[in-house]
Formats: sequence, C-alpha cells, structure tokens
Amino acid sequence: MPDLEQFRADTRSWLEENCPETMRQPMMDESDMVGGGRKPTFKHPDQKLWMERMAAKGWTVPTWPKQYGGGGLDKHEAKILREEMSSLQCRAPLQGMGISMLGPALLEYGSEAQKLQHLPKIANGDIWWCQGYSEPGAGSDLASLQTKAEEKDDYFLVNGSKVWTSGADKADWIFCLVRTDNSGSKHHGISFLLFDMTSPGVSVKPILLISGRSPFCETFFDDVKVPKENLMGEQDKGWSIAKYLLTHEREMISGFGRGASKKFCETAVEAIGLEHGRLADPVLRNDIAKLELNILAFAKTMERVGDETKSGKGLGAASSIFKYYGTELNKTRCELMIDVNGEQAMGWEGDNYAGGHFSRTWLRSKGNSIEGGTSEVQLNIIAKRVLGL
Amino acid sequence: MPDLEQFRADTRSWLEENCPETMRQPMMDESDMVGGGRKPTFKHPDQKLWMERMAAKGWTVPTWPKQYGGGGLDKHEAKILREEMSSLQCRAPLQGMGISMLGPALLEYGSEAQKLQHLPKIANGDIWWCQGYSEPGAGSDLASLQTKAEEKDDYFLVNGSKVWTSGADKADWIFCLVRTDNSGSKHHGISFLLFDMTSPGVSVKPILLISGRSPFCETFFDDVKVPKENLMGEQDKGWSIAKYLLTHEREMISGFGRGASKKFCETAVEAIGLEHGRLADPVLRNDIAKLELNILAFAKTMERVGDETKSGKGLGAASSIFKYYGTELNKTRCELMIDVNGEQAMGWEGDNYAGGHFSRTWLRSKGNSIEGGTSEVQLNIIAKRVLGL
Amino acid sequence: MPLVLNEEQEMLKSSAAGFLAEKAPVSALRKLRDDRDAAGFSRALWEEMSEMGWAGIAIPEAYGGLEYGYVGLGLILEEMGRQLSVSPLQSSVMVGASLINIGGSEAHKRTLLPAVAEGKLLITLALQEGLHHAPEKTALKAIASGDNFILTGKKVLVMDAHVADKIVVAARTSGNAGDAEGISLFLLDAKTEGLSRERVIMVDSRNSGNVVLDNVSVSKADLIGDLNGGMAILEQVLDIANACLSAELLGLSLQAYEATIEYLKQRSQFGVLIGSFQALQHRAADMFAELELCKSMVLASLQAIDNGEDNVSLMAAATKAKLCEVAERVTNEAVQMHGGIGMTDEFDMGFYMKRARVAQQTFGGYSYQLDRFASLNGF
Amino acid sequence: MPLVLNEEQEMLKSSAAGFLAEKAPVSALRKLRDDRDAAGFSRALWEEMSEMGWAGIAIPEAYGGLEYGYVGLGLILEEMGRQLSVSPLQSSVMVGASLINIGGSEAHKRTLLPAVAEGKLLITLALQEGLHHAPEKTALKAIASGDNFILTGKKVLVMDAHVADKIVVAARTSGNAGDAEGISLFLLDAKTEGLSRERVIMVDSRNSGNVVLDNVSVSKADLIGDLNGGMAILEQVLDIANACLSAELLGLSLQAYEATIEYLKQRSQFGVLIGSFQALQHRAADMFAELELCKSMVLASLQAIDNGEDNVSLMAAATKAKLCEVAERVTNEAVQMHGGIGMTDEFDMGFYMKRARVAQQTFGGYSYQLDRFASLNGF
Repeated sequence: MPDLEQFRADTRSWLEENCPETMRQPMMDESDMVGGGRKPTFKHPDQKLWMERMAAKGWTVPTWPKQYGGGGLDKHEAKILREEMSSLQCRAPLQGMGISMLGPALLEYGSEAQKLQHLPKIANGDIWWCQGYSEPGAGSDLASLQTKAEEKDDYFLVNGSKVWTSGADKADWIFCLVRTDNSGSKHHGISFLLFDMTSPGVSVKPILLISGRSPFCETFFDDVKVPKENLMGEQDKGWSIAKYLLTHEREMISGFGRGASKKFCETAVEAIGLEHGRLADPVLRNDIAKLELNILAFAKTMERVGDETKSGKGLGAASSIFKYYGTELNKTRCELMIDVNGEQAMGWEGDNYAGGHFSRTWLRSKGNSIEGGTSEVQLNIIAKRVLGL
Repeated sequence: MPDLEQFRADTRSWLEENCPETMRQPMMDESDMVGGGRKPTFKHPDQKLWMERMAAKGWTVPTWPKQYGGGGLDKHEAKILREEMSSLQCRAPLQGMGISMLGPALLEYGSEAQKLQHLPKIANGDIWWCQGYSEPGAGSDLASLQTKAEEKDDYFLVNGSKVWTSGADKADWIFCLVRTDNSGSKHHGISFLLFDMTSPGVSVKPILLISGRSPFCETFFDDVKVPKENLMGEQDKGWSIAKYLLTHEREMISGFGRGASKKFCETAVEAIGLEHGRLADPVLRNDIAKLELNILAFAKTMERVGDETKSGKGLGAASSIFKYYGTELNKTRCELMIDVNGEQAMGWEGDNYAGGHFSRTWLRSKGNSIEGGTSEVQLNIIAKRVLGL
Repeated sequence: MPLVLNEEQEMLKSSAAGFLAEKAPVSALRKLRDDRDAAGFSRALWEEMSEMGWAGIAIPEAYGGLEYGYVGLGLILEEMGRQLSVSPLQSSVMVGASLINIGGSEAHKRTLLPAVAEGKLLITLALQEGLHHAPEKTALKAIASGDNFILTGKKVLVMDAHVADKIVVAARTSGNAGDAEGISLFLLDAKTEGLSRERVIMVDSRNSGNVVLDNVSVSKADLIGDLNGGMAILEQVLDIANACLSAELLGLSLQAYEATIEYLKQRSQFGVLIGSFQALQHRAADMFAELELCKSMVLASLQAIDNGEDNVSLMAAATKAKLCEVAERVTNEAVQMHGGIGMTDEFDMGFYMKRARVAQQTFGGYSYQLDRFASLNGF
Repeated sequence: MPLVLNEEQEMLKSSAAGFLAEKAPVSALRKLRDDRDAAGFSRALWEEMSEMGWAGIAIPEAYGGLEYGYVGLGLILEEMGRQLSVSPLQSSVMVGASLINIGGSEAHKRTLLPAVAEGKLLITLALQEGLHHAPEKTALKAIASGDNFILTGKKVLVMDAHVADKIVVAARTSGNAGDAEGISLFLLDAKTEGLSRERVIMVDSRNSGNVVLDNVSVSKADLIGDLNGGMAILEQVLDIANACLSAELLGLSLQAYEATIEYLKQRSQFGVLIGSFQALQHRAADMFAELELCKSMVLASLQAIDNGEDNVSLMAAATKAKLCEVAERVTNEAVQMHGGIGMTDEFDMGFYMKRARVAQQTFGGYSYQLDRFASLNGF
C-alpha cells in the first residue's frame, strides 16, 4: 500500500511542523483539555493554535465526512494519524461530548439539516455540548426518566430536571432525553431533543464532588420551548438512540484503564526503591505486579477485539467487559497510587502537594464504576445478554 | 473456686494415668477417628481401651446427665476437662453423629423412653448413628424433601431415598427426615424418625468422591416399617428439630478452620526456606500472611463469641458467620498447602506421597462449603436474618 | 481476661457515643473544614472532653489520669471514628502521653502527664521523614555539641503540629538511616528557636503538618529515654498507636457500613429496593463477617496492651493490617452502593473514605503491617 | 501481526476439537485411570495424532515437521485441555522437540526431530529436584571423567518418564545450586545403565514420574548446547512450555466454565433456576471477563514466540501467572456452583480441577511466575 506509506510520511511531517512543542507534553489533568465553545478558555495560547490548525484540516474529527467538517479519512488513514500523533505525543486538539457522543449519533440518526447545522460547529470547536440523561432519583434505571416534553404547535414545552450533566455550566447546547408519552412501557415515549442552553427557563447548578471539583451539574427546565425541528430521530422512539450512546459512553469510560505514559511500576520504584533487586515493600510489590499484569492483559484484549473487528468478525462478546473491567482496574490503580505516594497523596492543596493531584484523582476515580452504567449494571448485562442467564 | 482447682488436679492426674501414649499423638486423618458401633473397627488396641475408660467415667459426653451415660459436668468443669485434654494432647475418645448431633437433639426433643433407650448406647460407643437429611436433586433446598412415611396401624411405611448420608455403610441406626404430610407448605408435614439400618428394605450405596474416598452414601428405603414409638417430637413438625440440628452441624463444620497443631507458616518455612529473613517465595509469603492473619482473627472471634455467651449476652449475631467463614478459610488453607508442598502435593498414592495425603485433603476441603448448607445459603441467611435485607 | 467488655467499659462506650453524636458529629468536621478553622478542632469541645477525663483516660492515676487503660481509649476512639470527631486525642493522648509514660523520666512524668490529662498541654510526635512510615530510616541528624544537640532536618505528617505545645522529635545520634540502633528522642518546646511549623491541609481535613528544624539546640536533659535507645520506646508507642487507630478505623467502618445497609433498605431501582439484589446482599454479608473479625482483633490487641502480654507487637500489626484492609473495602463499597450521591461532597460518605485512608497510612498502612506481621511470625 | 487467528489456524482448531471430542474425551482419561493403564495414554491414538502431523506441528519443515509454530501447538493443546486428552504432546513435542530444536546441534536435529515428528521417538526433560520448580537450583552433579561425565542424583515430575525413549537431564557441571551459570544439558538414552525410572500416580492421573541416576556415564558428545550454558536454552524452552501450558489451562478453564453456565441454566433450587440468582450471575460475569483476558494473553504470548519478539519471557510469565490464577478460580467455582454432584468422582468436574493444579505447578505456578513477571519489569 504505497499510498498509505505516503500518507504516513506526509502526516508526520505536517504534525512535526504544526504541532507546537507545548502540545507535545502529557496532560496533567482535566484543566489541560480543550473543549472549545462560544466562550472558550485556553490555558495556553498554543492550545487555540493547535485546535484551529487541526480543525482546518478536519482532523479534530478525522473520520467524519468532509462536508460536515471532518477529515474524510478511511479507517486505515485514521489509524496512521492516531499512531503518528501518539509517537510524537501530540495532545488531542479538541475533546468533549460533541465529538465523542453527539457527533456519532447525529451521523447515524440525524436529518441532513441537523447534520449540516451542528456537525461543522462541533468539528471547529464552536459549540460545547452537554448530555442530559440521568435524573434525580433514577440512577441506574435510566429509562424511568420523568422530564416532560409536551407537544405544542411548533415546539415542545420541556419541564423537569437532569442530574450528573457533565459540564452543563460551560455548555452551549444540550442533547437531552425527555418523555413525550407516559402511556406505554417505560422504554416507549422517550424522545431525543437538542436545544440551546441559553433558552429561557434553563438553569444550572454545579455539583461539588468528594474530589472537591465540579465536573457535573444539576440542570433545571422550567417551561423551556424547544422548536420541533430540534427533535432528533422519531418522536417517542428516542430510547434506541439513548442505548446507542450509552454503548459509546461505556467504551469511552473504559479507556480510563489505559494510557499512562509511564509504567506504574516505574513510579513505584522511584517512590519506594529496590531491595535485593525487588521493590522494597514486598506486600505492595505483589499488588503492583497483579495490577501491571491486568493492565497488560486488558490492553491485549482491547487490541484483540480491535483486530477481530478489523478482520470482519464483528464486535465480539469480549467488548461487553470493557466498561466494567476498565473502570475497576482504574480504581485499583488509583488506590495503589495512593499507597505508593504515601504522604504526598494525603495532601489536599498547596504547591507541595501539587494542589492535591493524587488525592483528588483517586477520589474522582470512584465515580468511574458508577457513571455511564454502574459495574453492577454491566455485570447484569453480561450475565443476561452474553451468558443467557 | 477451690473445688474447681481440685477438679483440675484430679482430672489431670487421671488423664495422665489413663490416656495411653499412642492416644496423645495428633490424628493424621479420618482413619484415626473412633466411631464405635456394633462392629467397631480399631486401628490400634489403645483406641478401644481409651474409649472404654472414658465411657466408664461418662467423659465421652462430659456434659450429659449421668442417668443417660454422661459425665454430669457443669460448663466450668467441662471447660477444665477440655483444657487438660488439650494440654496433654489427648485424642477425642469417641466421635460421630450420635454424640455431636442426635444426642443434643434427643436431650432437647426426645421422650424420656427415647433418651433412656438411645443416649447410654451413644455414650458407650455401642451404636453408630448416621443422618438422613439431603435427597437427590434437593441440594440446598432441604425442606423440599420427598421421602414418604405413610401412617399405618402402629408403624410408618417409609419409601424414598437419601443422599450424602455420612457413614451410612457403617452405621447401625439412622435419624431421618421424612414427609408425613404433603398438603401444606413445604416446611409443614416433615417428621423426624429414628430407625435401625438393619430394618428390611434399607439399602446403601457408597458415593466415591473426587478425593477418592467414600465418606458419604446414597441410602434407599423400600417399604421400610418404622414403629410409631420411633417418632421423635411431634408428627409433621420435625422441621424445627431439623433446623436445630442444622445450626449444630454448621458450628461443627466451621471448626475445620481451627486446630492445626503447627502453624501453617512454620510448615511453609520448612518447605520453602528463608531469604534475607523472609520466606523465599515472596508472592506465596503474602498469601500465607493473609491466611495466618485471618486464622488468628477467626479464632479470636470464636473466643469472643464464647466469652460473650458465657457472660450472659447470649449467642450474638457474630456466630452466624462461623460456617461460612470457617469453611472458606479452610479451603484457602488447603489451596496454599498444595502450593507450599508442591511436588509432594501432586501425588495421589504410594508411600513417597503419604498415600496422597495432601491432594486428597485438598480435594475433600472443597465439600466444606457445600455440605451442611452452602456458603451461598449462609450468606443469604446473614443478609436476611442478621442484616434484614 | 474474657474477650468482652465489662460493665464499666460498656457504660463508657455508650456515654461517649451519646456525647459525640450531639457535640461532634460529621457536620462539625464539615464546618471546621469549610471555615478553614485556624486550630482545626474546637478548643471548647476539647475542654469538655478533658473535664470528662478523656484526655487522661490511659494515663496512670498517679499522674492525674483515669487509668482506664487502652481498652478505654480505644472505646472512645471507636466512637470518634463513627462521628469523625476531631480532637487532639490521637496526637497528645494516644501518642504524646504514651511516649512520656513509657520513655520519660519520673520528672518528665510528674511535670507533663498531669497537664496532658487536664487537656492543657498538647504533646505530639515528629517521626516520619519520607513518603512512608519507616521509623528505622530516621535520618534527621542530632549532632552533639557540649551538653546540647543540634538538630537539622524536616518531619512530615506530624499530628497537630501547628497547635502542639511540645514536640518529641526522633533524631539520629549514631549509625545510619536504616539502623534500628542510634535513634534518640528529644522533647522540644514548640516555640524553640529554629523550629518552624507548617500546617498542611490534608485530604481528611485534619491537622497534620510539617516541622522544619534549622540548627535547633536541645539540652541532653530533654532526652526521652536513653541516648541511641529511642527505637525500643517508639516500638511500644507505635504498637499502642496502631491498635488505637484500628479502633478508630473500626468505628468509622461500622458507621459507613451501617449507613449503607440502611440505604439498601430505602433506595429503589427498577421498581424494587436495591437491598433485595442478591449480589449486593452477598457482598454485604461477607463484609459483615469481616467486620466481626475486626471487632475481635481490636479488642484483643487493646487487652493485650493493658495486660502487658508478650505478643503485643504481633497483635498490633495484625489488627492494623486487618483494619486497613477492611476499612478500605467497606468505604469503597459504601460509595459504590450509594451510587452517584455517594460521590457528592454534600453527602457525608466521602469524609469517611478520606479519613480512613489517612488513618490507614498513619504509622504504617496495610503493606507495612502485613510485612511486619509475617516477619514477627518468623517468615 | 493482528491478534486474531487466521483461516488456516481456525480450521486446525476446529478439526482438533472434533477429533478430540470423538477420540479422546474425559471418559478416555477415566478409563486409563481406572484400568491403571501401563502406558497411561493410548499408543494407537498417539499414532493417529502423529499421522495428522500434530507431533511435528512446531518442528521446522526441514526436520520433518509442519512448521505451524507454537500458535498451532497452542491451539491443539487448548482443545486437549477442553477434553483432558492424554498424549505425549506436552513431554515430547512442547518440551523435548523444542529443546533439541533450540539447543541441539545440527546432527541432533537431523537424527532426532524427524522421529519425534513421526511420533516414533519420545524425548522428555528431567529438571526439577525439590518441591518446587527452580531451574537455577539444579544440584544434580555431573562430574567430568575423561571424555565422559558421571551423573548421580534424582529428578522428580519428569513427564512421561516411564515411557520416554530419551531423557534430557539438567545437571550441574560447575558452580553451586542457585547459580544460573554452570548447568549443562545431557541427552541420555532412557535405557542407560544406572538410570532407573519410577512412575508416580499423580492427582491428575497423568504420567509424571521420578528418574534416579546412579553413577550414569554420559559422553561429552551428548551435551545439548554448550558446557555450563544450559540455562539459556532452558529459559527459552520453559517460556515456550509455560505459554503452551497456558493454552491447555485456557481450554480446560473454558470447558469447566461453559459446563457450569449450562448447569446454572438447568438446575433448580427453591423453585427457580439457580442461574437466576444474581450473586451467581455476577460471579459468572466477572469470570467471563477474566477468561476473555486469558484468551488475549495466550494468543499474544504464542505469537510473540513465533515472531521471535524480545518480550517472550515477560509475556510467558504474565500469561502463565494469569492462567494459574483464573484456572484455579474457575475450577473451584465450577465445583462450588455444581454443589454436591461436583464433589463426586462420577461427575467429570473433579478431573478438571485436578489437571488444572498439576498444569499450574508444572514449570512454575502462580507465585513463581508473578515474581518473575515483576522482576522482568524491573521491580
């Protein structure tokens, strides 16, 4: 495939020329992520530069069609781009619910008008999206949602509230599950609406987490008018879109288990030292060895599923474990990170404790196995759908 | 308490005089246990001597009343006898279902005639008893038993079969749960019968276990006539006796976790050796440390529950964990015993492998968490009765 | 001694429970945190506690204490664990007074212990230097100079460093970091020249801090115990501290666990109470078993200390290891079983998880204690 | 290389599955055991397997093999694990042929490998001396005497010792037990004078045995590899053996697991299928996840061997450790979930548990491999 080799060479040289040096450093935490939006915040001017250069090539969303602001790459080209970015340690130029969640759903379920309206703005980082799924008291039982959308002349009148809305206090638009019919089973009568967060009647209240940060909000809708053309997919049949997106979300969250640039055991050796060639803490050594082994085995499993899919075998049953296993693995990793870093990990703020980097990351990880479908729900799904129990 | 001190001194000197040297060695396995019965087998003549001497004092069943062949000791005296036997490493002179299971139930539920008929023979080792509880296909759901006892003139006509009857091929009598009424709830209509295993219509087939031994049998009843005076307790209300005995049984089985004369870690050090002062296998060391810690904590918990009971606080909720925790602990111990003994533990027979002592003990331990109420049933019981879930 | 509380101890426990639930519940900790309180605990409350005798609970009667032993102190700490109550009981009574009582001269005891028992003097220990608890690795140098020693170096995780009146500093007077021999204990006034203290805001919102010594001069008279013989004293004190912290961990674990069981009985999902899900039931039942083991170990190790048994170190290591394991599991499960609400700061469960990890790590966490337990068992 | 089987490999796997289910199911192992069969395996079956090329599956074409690589051998072993089929594939192909192919001279290869590939020659390895796998602790002495060496000592857990034609003996020619240097490999005829073999009836009813050497004389020409350089060869062979045994463990674990899931769908208790109990469902689902990880690791490590990657040792250690952990858990859970019937000899599940433990221990079990994995990772 000489074309692909050429593509690789071109990509590499373009990245080397265009990706600023500062954008080749590992991200430290959420504040290094770029989300775009109407009132974007950039910690460093290079973030803006890097986002705009990539958006201009369509490479913020490399596989989307060009007419919607994407790069139009096929899967082989996209893989090469990923590999070259990874080898140069280029940061993701733009992230968020628009790219990872709504975009794919729009491509699958949206009308042509909706695609043309929303996709290019997502690709360029013009609009920041949030997701209105969970409701107070509903928890894992998502389909029991109660936010009501009454059909009026040319709009829906939306009343109710959402919780765990990620980044709602910064978002410009929301994609939202609402109830348009209450008469049938709970999976019927759900609809999928898109609307502007500046619409009258929308209000937002951040939720303070145990990590001391507020990535999520409560969001309230009080007589919000949503034009009918903002309905995505069929009315009352939004549950299929919801399920599609839940699967997407789980695959994203399961990725928490991956991606540390330095091996965990190297950090442990630095912090604890060796004794007779082995980590000086013999009990912790065992736990770290098990963790490293499971990180390796999990990575090999993601690789295998990827390769099986590529070779036309479809997405095997193994993919059903990703959300569950990946998040549990990440929680274990964070507990051990606390143990390894000891006194440093006990700090909550102050420069000597990197603002509580370790403790806050550890606390945040506890939510991984709750958000996007709890571990218990994942195990139920494996038992029922895969094992047939 | 000067009387108790005197009792201790007397007991000790009597034991020193009367317990043969061979009966002060640890038992190697089940074949060293003495069960008595009509056709008793003694591996060593001292076993017979020791049993008879102890029976003569009533000390095979120290706390039973003297008129039923017991020693008539109060709980303080019984504790002293236990302690002195333990300090001299005296073996139990007589063991079996008669002493541990039926005897206590007879004392609680039996008629005076039944007590006088059966208890002295149990205390003297004249009759070997077995227990007819589980049935094929019933498993943990004991109360769904189907063995039928039809009421006739002066007898019950018993038909059906039992499984997991411990030692039925050697037993002289059986205590047996049968169904005398099928019309109500499954817990109603169960009766508790005692009968002779030589009754016409009783047949027995040993079950070969994965350990290569046959401690259990299938037992078949084909028109067995049981005299009505052999009914213990009220007709149709035998379930309360059954429950009483199940609790007893669980306490017995939970004892598997105790009682190794040598600490496990000492065996491990002999087999594996030390390196820089620590067990040379660093991974196994961790697992053994966890095991030793849990053995210690479990022993302390049994001690605590015992002390709470003695101080009049009644049998606390903690006792509900004994069967579950004790058997799971013993399974862990046996798995580690295999790891520690390596090649020796892989043998199945032959003198070099002590007849497969390690491998067979390990395999046998797997049944601990199944017999007498599975671990799952125990957890259900804790969740429902103790936690109120 | 039977493994059961006597009547006096039962009464102490229930009166502590009542007092703390009223005066020092989790909401009090939350307020201290949100106000960024300067002391980090309520001095008025500490006065009340001291009046009830808590500050002297484990101090001999001869030195103004109640002499209720460490079983008594453990009972109070267990109840403080349930409420996450903050006070200098850990720094000054569990550790400070124990240090003086075990290692101090008769003069030290007479001058210091009555004041501690009255709650008027706070003594703390400055021990840890690196990321992890490792007393024998003490490296902070104390160099002899005439009748004095000159100390220079830094200590971390010093409980109540910023409010203590006296600080016992472990320093190396001979040998090298890693040697058990050659460590000495010096009693310093917190206001000594050259000693500076930095309060650190910890994940558990408590009051550990750092102590920096810059050419601090101490007299030989302020040695606690023999020169170079500090390790033997430290070992005894650390055994006490770990058994007592285990009692605190027991209390907080029981509270987190019981709150979770209650939640399982109230919260519905998919139309049924989540407590009816068997997978949760089995996890809850297994944790119940583990907590029963914890109760036995805590009481057994505190009794072993009070009875002066010869297996105190082994029992303390075993107990702390067990409590670290179970507290970590129970607080994690408590958040998981509560779901989203367990992740919010508004809900109290996060405080339990945070305090658990700090109490676990203080004076050696799971890996340290399990290793020590194995070594003490000879393997 | 993608982490997926190619078409040829898929075909090999399914044909092996069909053949073994028909010709060598668990009942065949049961019969061999109950008959106390002298060979311990069916020679007729081994002939059939050899005719299909299995005995030469990993042997280069140049020496009469199929050269399908260790991925090929692993696929067959996985299916043999499912059926618990007995044959000398482990002793003579997985280990014996690998030893000759890696360490042997051109002459060794030409004379020995074609015969192994035809199934007519059985070569095994005599390595372990103590309770545990520890190749560097080889102590059995080989003392130079003219052009010969004199070997005296005992080896245990020698696979197919009693039926092997040739035995490769690891012996110490310099240094001390514990040194990696100084071990040499000697190819002995099984009928050599002074060599005696004792078959041991193992818990898995297979054919390991002991080999005793009493002043056995071997020529220098029978060295496999360099004098004192045996360890480097052994390491490569042991990596192969552990990856392959992991494939066998994978097969038996999958079979035990799938049978258990089927049982959960058929067995009723308390009026409902036990598969409807959520606690069992969650344990089953978690094991499903672990088994998926096992599949990936087995394939990845076998591919690493075939590709000559430089992380083979790390992958083999990781894979064997993972498979030991999961096979132990799955076979234990299989018996527990089957309840009483799982404990009976009449039912097959016990055979899976027994074979699992022997395959786990062979060439190093969980603790050995996890330690090795950590050391290879530098900690």
